[in-house]
Amino acid sequence: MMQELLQYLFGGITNGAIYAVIALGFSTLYSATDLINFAQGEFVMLGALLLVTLWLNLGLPLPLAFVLVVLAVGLAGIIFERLAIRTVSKPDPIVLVIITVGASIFLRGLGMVGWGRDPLAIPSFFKLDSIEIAGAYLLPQSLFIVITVTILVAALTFFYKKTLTGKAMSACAINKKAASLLGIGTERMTLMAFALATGLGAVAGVMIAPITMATYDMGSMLGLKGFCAAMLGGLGSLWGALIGGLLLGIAEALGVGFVSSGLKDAIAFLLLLLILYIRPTGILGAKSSHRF
Amino acid sequence: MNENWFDAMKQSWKKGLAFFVFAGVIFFAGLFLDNYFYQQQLTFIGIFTLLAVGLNMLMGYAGQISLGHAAFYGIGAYTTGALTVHLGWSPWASLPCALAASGIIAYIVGKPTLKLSGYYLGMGTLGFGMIMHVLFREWGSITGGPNGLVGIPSLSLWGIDLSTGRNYLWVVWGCVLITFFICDRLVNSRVGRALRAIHFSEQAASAVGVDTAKAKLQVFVFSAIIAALAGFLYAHLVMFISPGSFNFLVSVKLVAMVVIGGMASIWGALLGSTLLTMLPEWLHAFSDYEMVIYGGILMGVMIFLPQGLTRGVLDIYEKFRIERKQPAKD
Amino acid sequence: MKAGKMKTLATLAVCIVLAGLVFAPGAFAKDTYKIGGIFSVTGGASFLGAPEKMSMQMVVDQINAAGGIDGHMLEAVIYDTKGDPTEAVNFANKLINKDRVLAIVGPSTTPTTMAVIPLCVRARLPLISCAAGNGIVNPIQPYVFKTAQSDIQAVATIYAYMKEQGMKKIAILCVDNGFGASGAVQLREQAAKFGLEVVSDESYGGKDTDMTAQLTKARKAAPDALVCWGTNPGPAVVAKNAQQLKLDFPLFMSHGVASPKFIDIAGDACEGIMLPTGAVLIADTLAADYHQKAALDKYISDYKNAYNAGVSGFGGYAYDAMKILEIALKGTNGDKAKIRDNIEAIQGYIGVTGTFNFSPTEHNGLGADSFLMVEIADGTWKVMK
Amino acid sequence: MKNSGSNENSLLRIENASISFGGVKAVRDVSFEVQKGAIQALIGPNGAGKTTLFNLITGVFPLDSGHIYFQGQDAAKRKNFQRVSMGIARTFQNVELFTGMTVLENVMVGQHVRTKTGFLGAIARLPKSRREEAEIREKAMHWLKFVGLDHAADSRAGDLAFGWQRSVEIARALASEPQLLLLDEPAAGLNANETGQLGDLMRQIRDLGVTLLLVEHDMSLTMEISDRIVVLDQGAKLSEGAPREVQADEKVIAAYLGT
Repeated sequence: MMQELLQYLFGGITNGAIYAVIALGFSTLYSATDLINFAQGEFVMLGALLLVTLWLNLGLPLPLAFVLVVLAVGLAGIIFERLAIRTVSKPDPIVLVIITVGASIFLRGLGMVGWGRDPLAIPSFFKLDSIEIAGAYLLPQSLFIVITVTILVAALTFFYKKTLTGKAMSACAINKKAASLLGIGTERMTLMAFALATGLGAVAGVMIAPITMATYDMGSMLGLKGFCAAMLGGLGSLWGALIGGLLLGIAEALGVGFVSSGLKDAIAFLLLLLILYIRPTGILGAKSSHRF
Repeated sequence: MNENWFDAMKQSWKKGLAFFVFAGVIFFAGLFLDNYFYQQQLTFIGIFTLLAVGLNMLMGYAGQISLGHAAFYGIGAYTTGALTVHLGWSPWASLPCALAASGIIAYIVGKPTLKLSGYYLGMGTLGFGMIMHVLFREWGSITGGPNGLVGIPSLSLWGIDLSTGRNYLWVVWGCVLITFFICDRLVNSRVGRALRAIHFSEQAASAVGVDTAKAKLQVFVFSAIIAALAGFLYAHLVMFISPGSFNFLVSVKLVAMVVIGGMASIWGALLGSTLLTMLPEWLHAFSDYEMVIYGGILMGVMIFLPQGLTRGVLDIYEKFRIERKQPAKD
Repeated sequence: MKAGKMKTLATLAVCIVLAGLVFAPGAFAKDTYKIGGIFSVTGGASFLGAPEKMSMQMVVDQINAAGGIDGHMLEAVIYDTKGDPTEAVNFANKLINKDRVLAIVGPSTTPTTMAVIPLCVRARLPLISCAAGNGIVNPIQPYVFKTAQSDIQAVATIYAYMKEQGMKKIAILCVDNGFGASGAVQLREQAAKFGLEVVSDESYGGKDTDMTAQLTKARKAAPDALVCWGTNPGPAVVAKNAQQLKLDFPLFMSHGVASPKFIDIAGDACEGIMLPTGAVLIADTLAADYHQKAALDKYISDYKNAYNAGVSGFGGYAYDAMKILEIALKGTNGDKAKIRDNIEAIQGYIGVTGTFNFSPTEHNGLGADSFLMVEIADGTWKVMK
Repeated sequence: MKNSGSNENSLLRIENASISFGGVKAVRDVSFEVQKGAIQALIGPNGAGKTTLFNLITGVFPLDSGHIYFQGQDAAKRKNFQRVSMGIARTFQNVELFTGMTVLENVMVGQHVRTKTGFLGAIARLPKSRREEAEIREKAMHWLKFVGLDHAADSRAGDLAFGWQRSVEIARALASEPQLLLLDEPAAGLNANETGQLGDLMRQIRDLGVTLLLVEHDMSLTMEISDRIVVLDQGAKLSEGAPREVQADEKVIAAYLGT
């Protein structure tokens, strides 16, 4: 029994870490711009597919490929913001939702044209066997993801709290008008937030690719689950993204283990609805009134 | 005051004429279209128009987004499917059940969900749609599971077989016409004005005494019932249903129909559903680039014509007219 | 008043545009046999639809190059359903009533096939589906055929092997789409016949990234073997997870992963996995006197010449369907009822998927030779026993 | 519970109203009365809690503690839209019109609580609802005429000049046939000429028997038009009385100069 429970937990952590790293992208963008990008999952997909090209097809060393992928996807995010978000003449939530949904279809199409329809395998970064703890097994790659996400969260927290640019970005989120009066270029900040969020998406894509494999349509479900995780932890909260992701992953694994595997996908969305109804600010989110 | 009354009369007369012409076009289209393909194509457009008009009441008029509307479409289809296949009911007996099931579920779900706004409402409705989709797939004993439900009977009434291309076209478009008529009356009434008021400022609407929660819930239930009607018509047309017809992508397609055609415009919903139902056929030539183009169109319309095609084109026309008039005035 | 005028104008404009859209002209040529194809070329089942489309096109080109059938050139009209039943219905309808095809090959998946069956039955138009679901030809519909092996045979092949090995308890893990669902039904129904007991019955989502929870649950039931029923990439994840968990019972998969792609993405995790497959996968290892050898070699080399790509069993479904149509079209002069009768009369046709013997009571026509058990060893397929 | 009023003439009575947001007390123990038929003003420096008090009276926020009585009834128990039917109407500091609807439609929505046609009634459009619809239109035109905007009835509300938008908002509020009209900085953004017209309009409204409570920064207008003034500072009541008394109150002067 213990062994099973532990194995469910480990499975949950693997998925949860994936959700967490995607949730991080959502939260970063939201905390700076109050915007939700429904195409976030597709940037994850771009990251994974670009890694295939750079690392496996062109044979670049992994760290270099990693950096190039993140830069390239960040650039794609900047282009996306410039062409599709800033040009919007009527920035209603409805309009922005549809634009980002449109972008997700667009990017999925590009992914299919560019990389084909078949899933592409990516070898694990570590040639290590799975780690055994009390009869349960954990993949080194999952551990790697959890650690990386934690470091990312810490680094981003530092960035927002301690650096001038970071502070300016969070100021923008709180009050655009006031920020621009203080001489903070809100447009530049939005652009940066997009680059950061999509770059984080790419990081997610690169790290999870060995576990999930890379396909053009991998992003949509991952994006939605990542969003559920972000909501669960508190949209806009960085540590919340981590906790929400792990929680969601573990809840799904336990659901499969003890209830029914067929209802697994419903778990994430049931949790999403519950959190929206009961505590829309999430577990770690600040109690704020203006957003509702 | 008198003049106003006169204007109102004139306008309603014009509207009546528009409906009349529209009904005539459909009648003759059914009469002269001999090819079953065109008939069924038109029928599909009609079904999607129903869905778009219903969703438009919610999105275009009341300003509440729903990214899970395919769920209600599915509830309508699966209710009538299950009742006719498993229990052997007549479709006409299952129709009220399908509409009621969708309305009741919309009421239960809408009550907490419609308290949300903006992205959160979008996500809440999306979550609901996902959960329903899982249910359609997993509740195999009722829904037939992932492989779908076979053996749904076709429609007939008083011995007339309604399943011929022409008859079904008339049935579906008759429903569309009635729905148009109802929606038009709603929009131009005390209730409709309150809904539009919520769209522009929920705060001000409640400050003039509109029970915004109730109004939103009412229109949500209303659009869910129309979606269920569309689902009913779909199920008895295709005589087979499976979860794939009611998933997230379909919800997105419905939203796209509303916004591309034009929000807050009944005729816009017609245009949007026609365009998007025909789109796969035109994009067929682009094969692999279809998705890219589809996504691009969605983004482009929203960026440049956030009011949709009908409104957007009208606005441009109006601007052009005003600009032309301006110098003459000076 | 102004608003009213605008509205009338808008209405008029909308009507004109709509009329234009609906009545867009369609061209048709005389004296060619048009054959329709409906495949899931994009979307979740594109691994089926894409090779099917290419295989069908290839056969049509070959027939035309050889002068057509009875002097009639063939024309393939192929549409992409994206796996959506509504679009499948739309396109089937278009093929029947606008393109006026003589027969339809496809669709690729069971739900899309089920959706178009009523249309073809009504139009009395032969449909040769490439989907696996047994419900397509059971009950028999006069105009509906299929070339893909059915789950019944696939499951029976696996179970026969298991019985031979003396296995008693099995765990099943199926993907939650049409393919998995009909597989699951067969796995449950046939178990008793082979003296097997299903001790764990789980499912997974097509895009799931970690199946350790399901596998852990299965392990708890201590089965003699696990059968996973799905199509890429899910089974590859299952294989990887099984390796990670160091499961001590053998893994069986369905013919849904019978393509080199599976070995490609599952890597060394797929060593030792056993599955039923059509002979196409192991054509190069077959003896020269194997009855399918010639047909297989021709398909593989033709495909390589045409597309410079390897074949999968899935493309073979459309290849066989087209070849069967080629036989059935002869001497019919485009009479659909005759085509249908001709298909029912086909006996002993050796195709890529297996040997087809059609009859009025058998519309799949495949015999036991359509499946062989193979094991993956050293990154390639090995025929068992 | 206290009796409905020490004074027969009291329309609105606020007792010890308090609310805080995130630990900050925005309104502290404020009590005052508004007499029927009066024009009363609520003044105070920025952040004094005037708009918050408006939001409490109209039910945008629930009270943390205290009571609000309107015509002797406990208003605090009602939801915001229900208070409109009790007879409380308001305008907003930043003008909240239904921008995409016509001016006439805006005012028509104003009559929401005084009309009945429901969902089914609107669809059936029986003679009763037809009659009601005609009445709504007629009354809306009447109120537009009252504020002098009948000529703009068919324009889109969002296209109007700011001063006119304010008038539309007042007409919309009047259309709900209120006993008490709350005006939140009605003169903000208006020029001297328009401010003068606004003063006249307010007197006309009072003459219709509608009681007015306004928040206003334009002191000359406030002093000229108000019968009584309540001064708030940092969420608490500082002073209350006739304009002259308030002007002479040293606490008030200190509060204004101090900030």
